[in-house]
Amino acid sequence: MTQATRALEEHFNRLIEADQRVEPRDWMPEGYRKTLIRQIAQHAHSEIIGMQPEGNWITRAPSLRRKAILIAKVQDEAGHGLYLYSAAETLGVSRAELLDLLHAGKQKYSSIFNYPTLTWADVGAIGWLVDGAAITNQVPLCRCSYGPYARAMVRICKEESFHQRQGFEILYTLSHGTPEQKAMAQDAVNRWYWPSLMMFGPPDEESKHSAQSMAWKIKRHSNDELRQKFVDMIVPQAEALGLTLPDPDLKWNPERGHYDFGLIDWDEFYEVLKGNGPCNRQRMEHRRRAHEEGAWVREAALAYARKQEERARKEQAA
Amino acid sequence: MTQATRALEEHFNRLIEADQRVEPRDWMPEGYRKTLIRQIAQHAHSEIIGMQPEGNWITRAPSLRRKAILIAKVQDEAGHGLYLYSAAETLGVSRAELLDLLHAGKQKYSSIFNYPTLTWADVGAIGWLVDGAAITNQVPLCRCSYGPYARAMVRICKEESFHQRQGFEILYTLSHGTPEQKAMAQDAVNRWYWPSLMMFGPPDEESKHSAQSMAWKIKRHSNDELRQKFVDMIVPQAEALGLTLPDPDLKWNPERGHYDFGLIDWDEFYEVLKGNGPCNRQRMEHRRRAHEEGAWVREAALAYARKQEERARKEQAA
Amino acid sequence: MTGPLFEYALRLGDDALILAQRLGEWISRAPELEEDVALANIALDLLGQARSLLSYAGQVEGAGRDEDALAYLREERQFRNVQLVELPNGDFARTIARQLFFATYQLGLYQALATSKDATLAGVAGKAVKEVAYHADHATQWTLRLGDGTEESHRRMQEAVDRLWPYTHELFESDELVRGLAAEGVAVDPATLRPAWQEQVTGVLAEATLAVPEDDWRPTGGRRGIHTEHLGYLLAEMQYLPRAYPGAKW
Amino acid sequence: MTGPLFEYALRLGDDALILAQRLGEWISRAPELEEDVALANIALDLLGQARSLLSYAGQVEGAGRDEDALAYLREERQFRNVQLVELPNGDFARTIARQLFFATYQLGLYQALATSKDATLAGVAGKAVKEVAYHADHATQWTLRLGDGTEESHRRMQEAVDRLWPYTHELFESDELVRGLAAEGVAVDPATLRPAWQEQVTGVLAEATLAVPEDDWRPTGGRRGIHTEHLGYLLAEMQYLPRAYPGAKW
Repeated sequence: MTQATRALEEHFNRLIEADQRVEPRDWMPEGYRKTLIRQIAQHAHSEIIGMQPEGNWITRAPSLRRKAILIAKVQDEAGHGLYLYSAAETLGVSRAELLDLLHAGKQKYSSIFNYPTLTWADVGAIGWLVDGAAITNQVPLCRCSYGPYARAMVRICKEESFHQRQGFEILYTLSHGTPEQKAMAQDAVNRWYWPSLMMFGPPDEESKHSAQSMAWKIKRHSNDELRQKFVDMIVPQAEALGLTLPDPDLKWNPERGHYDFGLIDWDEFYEVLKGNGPCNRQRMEHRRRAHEEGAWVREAALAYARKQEERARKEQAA
Repeated sequence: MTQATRALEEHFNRLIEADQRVEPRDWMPEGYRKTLIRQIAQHAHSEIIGMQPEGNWITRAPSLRRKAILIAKVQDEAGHGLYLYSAAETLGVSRAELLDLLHAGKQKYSSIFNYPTLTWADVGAIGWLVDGAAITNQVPLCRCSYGPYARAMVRICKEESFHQRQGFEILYTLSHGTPEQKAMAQDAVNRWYWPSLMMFGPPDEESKHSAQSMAWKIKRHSNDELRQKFVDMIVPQAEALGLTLPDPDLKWNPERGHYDFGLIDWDEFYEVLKGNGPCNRQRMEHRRRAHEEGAWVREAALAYARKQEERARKEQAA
Repeated sequence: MTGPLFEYALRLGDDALILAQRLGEWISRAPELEEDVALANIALDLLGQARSLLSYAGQVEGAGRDEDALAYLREERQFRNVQLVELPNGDFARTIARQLFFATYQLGLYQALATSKDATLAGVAGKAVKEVAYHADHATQWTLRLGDGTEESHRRMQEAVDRLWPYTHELFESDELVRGLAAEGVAVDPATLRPAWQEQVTGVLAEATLAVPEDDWRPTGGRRGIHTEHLGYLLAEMQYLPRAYPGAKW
Repeated sequence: MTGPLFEYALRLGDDALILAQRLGEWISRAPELEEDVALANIALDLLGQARSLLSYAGQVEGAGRDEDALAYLREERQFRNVQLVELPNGDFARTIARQLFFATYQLGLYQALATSKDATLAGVAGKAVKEVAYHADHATQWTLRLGDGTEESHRRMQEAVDRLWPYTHELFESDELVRGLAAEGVAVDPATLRPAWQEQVTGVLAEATLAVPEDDWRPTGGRRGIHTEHLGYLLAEMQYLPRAYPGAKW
C-alpha cells in the first residue's frame, strides 16, 4: 500500500468513525465497494422481482380503489428499483450489468418473492408482513455510511411505511368482513408469517457478511436483533387485526422484555435460497422474458437517439 | 372431343339423369370436378373455422354437462372437416393444398362464422339457427350426384340435427330461466337471426353457380327455396322457445302457405363476404397461427415416419 | 330506460376503465423499468378518470350503483367502451399505437369537454387534460423511436398501426344520443374531433417514417355493447372476486 | 370437517377436471385436425371421470353439493389437484410431456383402483382404464415422434420433459389420509405406483432418444390447496358464468 493510499484509507476510516457519509468521489476500500454493490444490487433486484407477486393481482383487485392503490404500490417498487440501480451506478456498475448478473442467476433477490400469491389476502399479507419486515431492515439503512444508498433509503422507507399501512388495512377489512374473507386473511397470514421472519437472514452465528458490514456501518443491527424487533412490532398488530400468528411458541417474555418465538425452519430457507422455492423458476423466467421481449424496443430507442444526435450535428455543421 | 370422351360424357350424363352416383373412378367433366372441389372445400373450411366461435365458450361453459356437450360438438366439427377433406381428396386435391388455399384467402368459408359469440346464449343460437340452416342446406346434399360427398353428408347431417336439438335446448333452458337469462337468449337470437338467413346465399336472381349445379344434381333446390323452408321451420320453434324473431314483417301467408319475411340486408352480406365482417381477420389469424405453430409438429411426425420406414427396410434387408 | 347522460358517462368511463385494465397487464413486463413506471402511471390516470365518470354515472342513474357496482357487476353486453381499448395488448408496438390513437382522441375530447355545461363532466375533463397530454406525448415519443428506430422496430410499428387503424373509426362515430347532448352543450360530438385528430396523428406517423393506412374495414359496436370476443375474458378476470363473494366489502 | 373419502374423491376428480379444462383450450388450435379430435376426445374422457368423481364426492359429503357446485363454486384454496395439471399448456411438446406423465400415472392408478372395496370408485376406475390406456398410448406415440423426429422437435420435447419432470413427484406423494383409505382397501397409495411409472416413462423417453432429467426440485402442495399462480386465472375463466348468475340453471 502506498503512502497516498494509506492517507486515503485513514480519511475513509475517520469518516466511518465520525458517522459521516462516504460519497462517490471519496476513496473507499475495494471490499467496501464490493459489499455495497452486492447489497444494493440485491436490494434493487428484490424491488423489481417483488413487482411480480403483487402485480399478479392488479387485474383482479376486487374494487377500483384497491386496484388504484395496488398499481401505485407496484409502480413505487419499480421506482425504488430505479433509485437503487442509480445508487449502485455511483459505485461504477451500470444497471444493464447488474440486470445481466440477475438474469444469469449470479446475483440474488430476496427469497420472500419466491412464494406465490394465492388469494387477494396475500396482497394484504405482503403489505403488512413483507413490507413490515423490509422497513425494519431498512430504517437503519437510512443511516448507512454510504451517502447515495442512505439517501435512497430515506425516500424508500417513507413509501414503504405507507405500503405497510395499506396492507394492514386490506387485512383489517377482510378480517372484519364475511367469515370467508376472514378465513382468507388468516390463511394468508399463516402462509406469509414464517417466510417474513426469514427475511432477516440466517441466525447471527451463521451470518457470513455481518461483522464486517457492521464495522463499516453499512449494517447497524444484527439479523437476530432486527428479527426480534419485527416480531415485537407485529404481535400487537395481529391482535388489532383479530388474526392469529401461526406460532404456538409465541409469547411475551417479561424478563427479556420481548416476545419469544418458535424455531424457524432454516432448511426451507436454504432450499428457497438454492432455487427450490415454489416460484423461483417462474419469477426468473418472467423477468428474463420481459427483458428479452423488450430488447428490440431498447435497441430502437438507442438507434433513434443516435440518429437524432447525428441530425443535430449535421444541422450545426450546416 | 374424341369419340372415347364423348362416350364417357354420355355415360356421365346417364348417371346424372338416372339419379345414380358418380364415383371417383368415373369420368367427369372438368367443370363438375372443379365445382365440387370448390363446394366441398368451402364446406370443409366452414367446419374447421366454425370450431372457433363455439370453441370460444369451451373453457367458460356454465355447467360440466354443457361443457361436455360443447366439446363433443366442436370435436364433431373437426371430424366433419376430416370427412369432407377426404371427400375432396377423391377428386385429386390434397387436404394440405386446400388448407393452403384457405390460408392464402383463395378459398372461402361460410360467412356466418365471422360474427362473434358474445355470450353463452350465442352457443345456443348457433346450434339452433346456424346448424338449423346448415341442415336445411345439407339434407338435399345427401342426394348429391357425387357419391363420396353424398355419403359424407349423410353422416354429417345425422350429427348436425343432434347439434340443432342441443342448441334449441340451451335456448329453451335460458328462456325458461331467470329474466337475465331470457334476455340473454333473446339478444343472441336477435343477433344471429338475419345472418342465418344469409347462409343460403344471395337471392336466386343473383346466384352465379346455381343453374349448372342444379343441372348436375349437386344442388337440388334454389337458395330462396331453402331459405323459405328454413324460415317456415324456425317460426314455430321460436314460439315454442318463447322468443321472438327480430323481423316485424314476419307473418303467415295463407295464400302461399309460407311465412313472409322482411328484406335481408344484402349490403351487410357482401361486406362480410369481402372480408369486412366483425371477425374475418380474427378467424383467419387464429387459423393461420394454429397452422404455423403446428408446422414443427407435422414435420417431426413426417421425419419420424421416414426413420421408421428406413429402419423397417434395413431390418428386412438384414 | 336510463337517460342519455348516464349512458354518456358510461361510454367515457368504460373507455378509461378497460384501457386501464389492459395497461395494468403490462406492469412488471415492460421493456425497461422506466416504462413499467410510465405505463402504470397512465393506467392510474385512466383508472382515476374511470372512477370519477362511473361514480357520476351511478349518481345520475340514481339507482344506488357506485363505481364498483358499475365496473364489477355489469355483463359484457352492458359495457359501452370502444373496441379499440379492449383488444389484447400485443407487443409494445401495438400498445404504443393504441396509446397514440386513443390518447390523441381523448385529449381533443377532454379539451372540448372541459367547457361542458355539465359541471361534473367539465371538472373531470379539465382535471384530466394535463394527464392525457402526457399520455399523448409519451405515445408520440415512442412512435417516433419505434418508427424511426431500427428496421425491426419500424416493421413492428407499421404492423401495429395497420392492425389498429380500422378500430379508430369507431372513436369518432356520433349518434342521436351524443348529438342531443352536444346540442345542449353537455357532450362533445366525437365527429367534430376527427379533423384535428387526423392531422395530429398523420403528422406523427409521417415524422416517424410510417405510412398512414388506407381506410377500409370499420369495426364498430362498442357503444351498443357489441364487443370483440376478447372483452369477455377480460371481464371474467377483472370481475372474479366481487362475483365470487357477493355483497362483500374490500 | 369433511371425511377422507370425500377428500379422496375430490383429489381424483380435480385432477381430471383441471386437465380437461387445459386440454379444452387446445381445441381449434392443434397442429392438425386429427389432434383437435384426439385432444377433444381425451378432454371429454377426463371430464366424464371428473363428473362421476365430483358427483360421488358430493354424495359422500351429503351437504347437497352436486358436480357443478363443486366445480364452479369452490375457491382456489379448496381445489385438490396436483400442480402438474394446472400448468399452462405451453407448446405441443409440453402438452404431450404432461400427457405422458399424467396418463401413465392415471393408468396405474385406475388399474389398481378398479379393485377398490368402494364400489363407486371401482366402477369409475374400471370404466376409465380403457380410456386412459388410449391417452397413455397417444402420448407415448407423440413422445416418440417428437423426441425422435427433427432436431427442433427433439429440442422442444427435451425442454418440455425437463420443465415438467419436477412436477411429477407430487403425483406419488402419499399422506395419512390416503394411507388410511388404502389400508381399508378403498384407495390406492400413490407411492406404490411409482416404480412401474418410472420404468414405463423412462423406457418411453429412452426409446424417444430423450434424457431422463435429474431429480432436484420437488414442487408440491396441490393436495392441500397450495397451487401455482396459474390456477386462479383458470378458475376465474371457468367459473365466471355460475358466479355471475348465482342460482341460475343452465
